[in-house]
This record gives sequence, C-alpha cells and structure tokens, in this order.
Amino acid sequence: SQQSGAELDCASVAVGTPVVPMGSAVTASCTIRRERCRGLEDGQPQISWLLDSEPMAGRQRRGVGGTEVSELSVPQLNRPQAKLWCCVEWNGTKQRVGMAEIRAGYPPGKPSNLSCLLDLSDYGLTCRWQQGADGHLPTNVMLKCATSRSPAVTGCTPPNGHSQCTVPRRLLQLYRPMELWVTATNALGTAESERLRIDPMDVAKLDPPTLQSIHSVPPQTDCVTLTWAMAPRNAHMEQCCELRYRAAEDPSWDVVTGIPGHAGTMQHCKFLFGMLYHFQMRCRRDSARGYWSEWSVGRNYTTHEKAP
Amino acid sequence: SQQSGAELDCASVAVGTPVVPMGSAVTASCTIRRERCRGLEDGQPQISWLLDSEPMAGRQRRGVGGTEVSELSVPQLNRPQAKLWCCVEWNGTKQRVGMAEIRAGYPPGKPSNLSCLLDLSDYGLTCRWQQGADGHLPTNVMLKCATSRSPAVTGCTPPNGHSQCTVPRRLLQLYRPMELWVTATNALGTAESERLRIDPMDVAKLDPPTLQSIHSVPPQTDCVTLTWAMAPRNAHMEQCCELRYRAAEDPSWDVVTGIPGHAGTMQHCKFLFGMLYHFQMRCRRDSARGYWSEWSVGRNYTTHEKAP
Amino acid sequence: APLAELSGDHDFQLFLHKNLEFTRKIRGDVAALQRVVCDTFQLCTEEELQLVRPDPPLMQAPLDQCLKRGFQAEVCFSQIRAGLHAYQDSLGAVLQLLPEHTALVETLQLDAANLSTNIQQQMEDLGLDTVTLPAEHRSPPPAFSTDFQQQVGGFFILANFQRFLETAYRALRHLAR
Repeated sequence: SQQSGAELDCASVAVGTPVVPMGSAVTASCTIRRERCRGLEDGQPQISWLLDSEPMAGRQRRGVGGTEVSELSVPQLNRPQAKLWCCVEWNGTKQRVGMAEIRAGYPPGKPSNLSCLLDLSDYGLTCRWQQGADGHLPTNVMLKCATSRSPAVTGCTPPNGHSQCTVPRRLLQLYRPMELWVTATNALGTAESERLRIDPMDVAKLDPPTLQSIHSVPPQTDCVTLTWAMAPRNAHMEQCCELRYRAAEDPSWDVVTGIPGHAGTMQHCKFLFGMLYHFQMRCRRDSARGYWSEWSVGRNYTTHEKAP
Repeated sequence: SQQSGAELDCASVAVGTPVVPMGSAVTASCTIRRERCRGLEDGQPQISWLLDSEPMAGRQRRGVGGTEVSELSVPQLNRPQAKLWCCVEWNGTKQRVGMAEIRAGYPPGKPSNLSCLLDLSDYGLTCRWQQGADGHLPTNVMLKCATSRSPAVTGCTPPNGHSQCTVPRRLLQLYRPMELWVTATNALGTAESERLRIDPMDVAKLDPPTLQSIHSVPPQTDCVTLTWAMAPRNAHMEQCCELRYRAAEDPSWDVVTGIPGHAGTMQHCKFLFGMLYHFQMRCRRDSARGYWSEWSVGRNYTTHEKAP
Repeated sequence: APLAELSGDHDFQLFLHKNLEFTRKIRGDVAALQRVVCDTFQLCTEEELQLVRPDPPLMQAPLDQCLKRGFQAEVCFSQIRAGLHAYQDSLGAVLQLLPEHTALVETLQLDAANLSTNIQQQMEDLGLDTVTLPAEHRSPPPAFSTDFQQQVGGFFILANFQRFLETAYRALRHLAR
C-alpha cells in the first residue's frame, strides 16, 4: 500500500491503490500518532472519515507503538476524483488530520483516424487523430514516429486537450517510408492507434498553379488553349492536375482530369461560342496519395463569336 | 588605415576609414601579390576598380616586395553602402580579386517624445519614443534606466526597427523616481534623448472601474445616485475618476470630474425626467501624471417621469 | 551489381524516381542560396573569381566513378554519399556567412543527410556493400581569415555543390527507366 504521509506526522493515510477502475472498491487506513498531534495527548482519539464532504465510518483498532488505526473500505468509487479525509474528534470539533487523493476511471480509449499532412513552408508534418473514449484520468498522449531502419522513436506531444501536433523537419526522413502512431497512457493502461506507414513527401500539401493565359485556337474552332505555371515551392515535384471550368451563369463545373503538371499547356474543345467562362486548376503529387492543392485563383475568358 | 585582406591573399584592399560622413571622400589601396594569384605569374597586372558596378580608375605603382599597388580616391561617397572591388585583367576578363565595404551616413538624430507606461499585468514598464533622423548606418538604440541612488544603468533594447521596448519588473524600483533616456549610437556618433524622471507607479495604466448601480434619489428630484467598484488590480491605489453621461440621442458627453475613486458612490443632479442616459467612468492615479484607464463598460439608466 | 539487373527492380525504380525528385528539390534550394550570395555580396559568376578560387579547393568530393560509361552503381552511390557527407560539413561555412538564412541552410544539411541515408538504405535493400558514415564527430567547416575570403569561400562551396548535384542527378537518371 502506498504510504501517503510522513512517519513523523500526526496522521498518515495509506491507500490500497490510488487509481482504480470506475466503480471499484478503495481501501485506506489512517494511522494517528497521538504524541505528534498537538493538543491531542490524552484519551483515545475517535477517528472518522470524509469522502470529499461525505462522512464515512471506518473500523478503528489499536496500532503498533501506541498508534490508533482506522481501516476504511469504500465499496464503489463512482467519481473520477475524490479526497479521502482522515479526521479526529477534538474539543467537540471534527479535525482534519490527513488526506489522500483517490481517482477512478477507465483505461484510455484507442485513438483513431490518424492522418498527416506535410506543410511545404517549413516541412513540418502535422498529424491529426480522433481521441479515444475519455478515461477521466490524467492521460499522456503522444504521436510517435520512427524511420524504417532506425530504432529511435521520436514524435511530438499535442498541446493540452488538442488531438494534433507537428513533427519538426529535423525528425523526418524525406522520400523514405516512416511509421506514425498515437499512444494514450493513463494510470490504468495504454492504448495505441493503428500505424500509419507513409513517406512524408507523399502527403505534401501543394501550392496551387497559376493560370497564365487562355485563348482560342485558332479563331474558327470551339477549342481553347491554356497555359499555367507550377508553384515554385513544388516545381521540383511531378504533379498531375485537374482543370475545372463553367459558363458564367452555369452553376455546375466541368472537370478535365489527368493533366500532366509540367506540360504547362493544354488544349480543350467543345466550348460554346461568345460565352464567358471561369477557369480554375489544382494539382497534387502524381503518386495520388497526397492532398489536392487549393484551386488556383480563377481566370475568366470569353470565347470568340461564331464566324458568319 | 584598416587592413582588410590577409597578407597571404592574391590581393588585399585597405580603406582609409570604412565609414565616412555622407558625401565625403574615401581613399583605398589595393595590393596585388602576383605569386599568390593562381595563373597571374607573368607580366604586370592591370589593376582596376569597381564601385559596386561602376568602373573607376586608380593610380597604379610598383609596391614593396614585388607587389603592385593601386591607389583610389572616391571624391564623394553619396550612397549609404557600397562595395569597392579591386580587379585585375586576366585572359581578357576582369577578375575580382579583393573587396572592401564602405559606408557613408550621418551621426544618429536625437530621439524625442519619450513616454512610458506601466502595465499592471506584469509590472513591465513599456517606453515609446520618436526615432531621430536616420543616419543610414547600423545604429544601436537602447533605452537606458537608472534608479536615483545606484550607479547601475540597465534598460532594454528595442527589437530591430522598433521604437519601443519594455523594462522588466526586476529592473524597476517602484515608488521611487527613476531616470529613463534613449541613446542611439552609430559609427559616426551618439545621440541621447531628454531624460524622463518618473516613478513607474505614476505612469501605471489602470483597469477601468465597474459601474454597479444607478437609481433616482429620491423619486421626485432630478438627481441620480451611482455606485461603482474599483478594479481589483489597482484597488490599493488612490485614484481620482471622471464620470461621463449623455442622453441617448445626444452625441456629446457631459463630464463630471474630480470624483474620489474609493468613495464608491456619488450623486449628480440636473438630469431630464423620463430620459434614457448612457453612463461611463474612468480613473487614474490621483498624482494626475498617470494615464486614464479605458472608459468602463457603459451602463444605461432611464430617469423616472416627472411627478404629475 | 550489373546495371541490367538493377534497372528492372520495381523498388529500385521507385527509389530512383523519388530521389531524383529529392535531388531536384535540393538543387532548387542551393540555387536559391546562390541567388542570395549574388544579391548580398555581388558574387555571381565563377568567371570573375578565377584568381581567388580557393587553393587547394575547399571540397574534395570526386564523382569520377559516376561519369564512367556503364558505371558501377555501388561505387558511384558510395561516392555520392561521401560527397553529401562532406558538403553537410562545409555548408557550416555558408551558415556563418548567411545567418539570416539559417533555416534554409540547415534544411539543406538535413536534406543532404536524408538523401545519403536513403541511398544507404536502398543499397542495403539491394544487398550492396555500404559504409556507415560517422554521424557524430563531424569535421568543422573551413575557416577564413577575411570577410572577402569567407564570401568567396561560401560562393565556391555552393557552386561546387550545385555541380556535384548535377552529376549525381545525371547518374540517378541514367539508372532510372
């Protein structure tokens, strides 16, 4: 049992296990050393208990070395946190002479839905997850990450109560698979999320391309040529892009997929004549596991009238 | 003159004084040690100069120990910063073999309008000032502070380009006059602001009071009684306060001054009957050198109708 | 290992594809630092600095094995790794030269280390002999006695690193399908 008072004190309270599964029993003992309690010298001390503010009766007996001991058993602790007070009657008042904190809760729930995103501004890998069921106990949550070949496990700790944190660039190994997982630990156990095995570069969030020019090709056809520039920060990456366009009044977009990013130009047909169109483009890594960039800034173009 | 090239180099450039008043002349010399310049062994090196990218001609002569020396005089340096390049013709190209940075500017202007404010959340003394004229040179600006009796001068350094910084609590002596002043130093001189002699507590920024109740006194008169509470953080300070009020439609405020803060209540008359009024109150240290607190949160009150 | 065998291996091709991209990224970052040196110190082209080129050259990172026709991947990769390791150290001189760009230079050092580790792990996957380069006791960056020497030194470290990366890139591309 865990001694929770120094031996020289007037009283010391010892608890079986300070943290128990919700609804379980808690046993505690309070040892009174009369000579250490100022003003309590004579007569036999009457020991009583308070669970927070709720009076509880213990079984009192003579202890070794002239001490008095009271044993308490709380059949079911149903609140996450409580204070067990050991009290002694003195001058008609109930004196608090010792205390122990007891807690009840559950092992942590399993974190889930782990996903990560690499921010190209600082190459920090930000991961988010869903917290498991609340164990009502102080819980240590950590995101853990390990590169494929090295035993070292690093990662990051989310700020209190948050379910995300960022692994700094210096702990990452780019262009190699890494393993990431979340652990939640409290006094009653540990839970681990599924393991995510990714190359950080595959989950890079790209900057959108910039649409540069749009014009008809040649004037008589219903075709249009577009040119664009890749965002400098991800220009070194092979990307595949999507173009969406819609006529001004038309609420729905048409989408052209599978456009090789580095082409920088494309042609598309079947546009109506003399019509104002809105165009936007977005890209992602051609490994198709990454995130789409935002849509580029929109660009408008009015196709030429049909030749008479 | 200041030697700015190690003796073992192909060339070393020495400048009279690297920092001169704007528009002054700058003299420099470039010494070429032919044997230290890979591939320059035979023939006499033709030395030329570049002021940033502007070609300039020097006077070339034989130096000691088989070196070649070129002397350059820039009659008027009119830009804050320039690179003086020593060049040598080689294989039909102009080779850069040495460089010295030169600067021109002015002594720092005198900082002015120094004012300070004590923030009661952390008791830091934040001082602001107006920078003097720009000397176009790297300038060290510091706020200096000294307590009346001790020789130690402490203070704080503003972040780059800012004209304010905060003297931390541990460097302050509360309830005693301190001296504060700003110094600006560059290669051409130092300037000092006027000295501010204040007790930090006299420039405390107070939290506003809280208007608690307003009601007519008694029903027939045109008088109103207000009660308020002082802000906890500055409750220990003697304060004098101001009340302002205006009728709902009336844009201009009437102001009642000289209200002793700790009274906590006051009476004021000449209100119109049956009129909705807005009330706000603010306070400052009664030494009247401090800053007014913000106006308190407003409070409305409709005076009772005139008795028939 | 003979090239023919390697070039058909899917994992090896994925490795090449990824690390070609990684090398392009590193070259882009080196080019960015070269622009900073040009803007800050007016040191922009090698042609103008022939007489003050550091002697002996600051960096010993030969890639001759990667230039031979039908080169040995194993030997070429080892030269690339040794060069990356050496440049990690000498970039320390660029750190001192460009304190306001510490983040970019440190990223370069991290990328060089990662690329070297990626190559090492791929060689291990292919059963090729690899040397584990000392990660801890690194050699100090070159020291310079004058500001001008330091600026010229920084210029040549970046210029040589850019050239080194171009050769390494060509070698990897030669192996890629």
